[in-house]
Amino acid sequence: MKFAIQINEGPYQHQASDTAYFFTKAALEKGHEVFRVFFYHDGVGNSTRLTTPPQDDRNIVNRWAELAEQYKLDMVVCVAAAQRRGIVDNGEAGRNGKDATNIHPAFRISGLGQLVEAAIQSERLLVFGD
Amino acid sequence: MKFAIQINEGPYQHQASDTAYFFTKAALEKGHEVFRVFFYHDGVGNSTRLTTPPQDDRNIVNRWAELAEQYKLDMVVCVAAAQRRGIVDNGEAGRNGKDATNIHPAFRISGLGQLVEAAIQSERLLVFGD
Amino acid sequence: MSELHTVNKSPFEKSSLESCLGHAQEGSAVLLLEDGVYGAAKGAAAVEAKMKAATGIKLYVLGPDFKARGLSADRLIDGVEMVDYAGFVDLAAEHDKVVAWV
Amino acid sequence: MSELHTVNKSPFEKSSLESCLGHAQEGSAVLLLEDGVYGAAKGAAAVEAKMKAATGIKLYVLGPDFKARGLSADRLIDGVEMVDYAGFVDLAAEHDKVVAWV
Amino acid sequence: MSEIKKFMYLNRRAPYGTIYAWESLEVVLIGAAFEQDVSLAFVDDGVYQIMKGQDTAEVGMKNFSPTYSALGDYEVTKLYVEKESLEERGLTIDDLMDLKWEDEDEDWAEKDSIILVSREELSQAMSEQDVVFSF
Amino acid sequence: MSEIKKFMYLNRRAPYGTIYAWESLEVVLIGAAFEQDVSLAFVDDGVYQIMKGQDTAEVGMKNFSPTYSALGDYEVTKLYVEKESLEERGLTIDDLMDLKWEDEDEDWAEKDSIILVSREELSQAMSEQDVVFSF
Repeated sequence: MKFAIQINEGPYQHQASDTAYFFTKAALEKGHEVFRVFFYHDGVGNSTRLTTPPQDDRNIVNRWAELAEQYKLDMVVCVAAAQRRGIVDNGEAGRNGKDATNIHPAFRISGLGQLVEAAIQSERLLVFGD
Repeated sequence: MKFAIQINEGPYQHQASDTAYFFTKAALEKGHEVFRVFFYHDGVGNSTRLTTPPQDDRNIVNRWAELAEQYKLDMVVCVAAAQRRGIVDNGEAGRNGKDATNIHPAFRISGLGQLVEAAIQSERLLVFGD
Repeated sequence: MSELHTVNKSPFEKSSLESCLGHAQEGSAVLLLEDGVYGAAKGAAAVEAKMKAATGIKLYVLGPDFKARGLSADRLIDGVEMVDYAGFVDLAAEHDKVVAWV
Repeated sequence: MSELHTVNKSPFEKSSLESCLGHAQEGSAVLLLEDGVYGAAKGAAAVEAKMKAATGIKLYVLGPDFKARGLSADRLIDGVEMVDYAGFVDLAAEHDKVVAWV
Repeated sequence: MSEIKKFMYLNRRAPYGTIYAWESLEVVLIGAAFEQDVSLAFVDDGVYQIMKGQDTAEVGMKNFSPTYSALGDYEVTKLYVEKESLEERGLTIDDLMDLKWEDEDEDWAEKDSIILVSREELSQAMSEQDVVFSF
Repeated sequence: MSEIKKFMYLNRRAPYGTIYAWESLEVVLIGAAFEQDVSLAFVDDGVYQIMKGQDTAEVGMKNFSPTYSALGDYEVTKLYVEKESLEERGLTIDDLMDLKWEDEDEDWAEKDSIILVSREELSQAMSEQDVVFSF
């Protein structure tokens, strides 16, 4: 079965991203397909490579990146939500005159259409939020 | 009178930072002192210079920066909360091996002791959160 | 000592207002702000009853938030006073401390 | 069609569980997770009554979240079934869609 | 997949206190281009999103409520409002914006976008969807 | 200012679903060095923070509940727990961790850190504070 995952909250503050991660991992391990993981609202905060969580805690960003590498996951960060919250890739930095980027290479920034398309192409949409 | 302000949520997702801003501005305009504005939890997200909100919306980060400049406000971002959420200055980038920074120069990263000290030194602590 | 309590959540969504009113001592004040302002609007029987039962507590609502949400002054529950941000600052200064029911 | 509803908020803090149960159709399922798992614990009369009134609806709780919060299986309200993340995936696949009461 | 799916946007939060209402509307506007069978549901505090007379001047935020009036132009014409949610909040339909759309098939006749439904009807409509978006 | 202030940390949220409980505890630990008169209040879902038997292995999060047992070493010895909040949740004090501190003035006698109070007593204690931290 084909799943789409939407994540509405950033890492650590809410458990949403944790739950989404374990759901996604379990789905992939069962042989299901995950068409796309879409990060929306504060969920865009899951995609920054600048986090340094305490050593005795999980690294939420890296955990997603590793899962994505293993299963060739498409992890998309909403551009409008990212602009409001300061998540930037090279293209965004150029367009908006920013002197740095912070996105982790496992993620890509794109439009909200990617969420709608994921909902159309997948058999189930799961939303993880506050 | 001397106020301390604590902000627990990031920009845009919750109104907390907006309300704190208008409270702080009104207090300063009335001639009160604001000893410190302390950004905690997701509140650290208010300090990134990488945001680009839509043109017809307020710029929450710049608004804080301008208020700070006008009134010489001390705006402190909690280091532990910042590390979890990817807010980085030069010192943090060096210590944690990060290749970029994203903090706006109007803010400084420091420890939680700065919040406790603010509560001791001020006559009122106001908390703005979710 | 006297407190200013603040509530910023809708009483229909979260239990913050109820908890705040359950802990506010006589002589203290409660300011509703952000989504908390819905608690100051007339017409919702259950919430209105709770607000009216808060005897000995002075009730305020943050006007900018009330208006933002399409609520006009004539919708205010009797006895609730409207303040702006400057008024919020005054309330914080007049009371001995501020307790946020976030 | 049959739905899997998910509730991730404490019934003591937010109205999500009540709203979810008020909208869940017969034949659908409700999965409590994250802070929502408190709704599946015995002993809180008001919440337990709401859960028991949900006739024709299958109730589940996410075990990892239940245990994280110090709740052991013997505290489960009768009729609530515990699942792990793999079981959550199965539930999502078995029902025609998933509705999140965030 | 070329079939048309039934999409419902479930709105359960008040505006301004959080961004969910506004960022939900942004999905609706973008999603309209995909020509699915779209409806919006206003339930619980979500009914506050379409209150008349919103005035955000003093909170310094963008008043996005006029955008709901534009939904008809995007062929988003089904806005379910739950009666029980209104009543619990002491509201009536007169407290809501007068949202309309123009029916191309009937010589652009103006029609109401708001469909007042009971909780039971709303639940039924929800159960008929292929996808429910929550924010 | 050299006077000692009365600080209360007001904990009203469950652990793990959000980080507030844990990041609140981080302030308490840091704040202990400032030698103020500190108390913690566990009210509403905050009482869940000090439940016995927390086991976070399957959610992949750090189980921070043992840290509450260490508070005594930081001279944080007043943990008010609201009786009504426990009762509403079907809990008793036996569901909570057995938190102790050692009283230096009484030859390190072990004493209970948890002080079970009524809502009225908690409200009274709160009103006597100089500062209340909320998270």
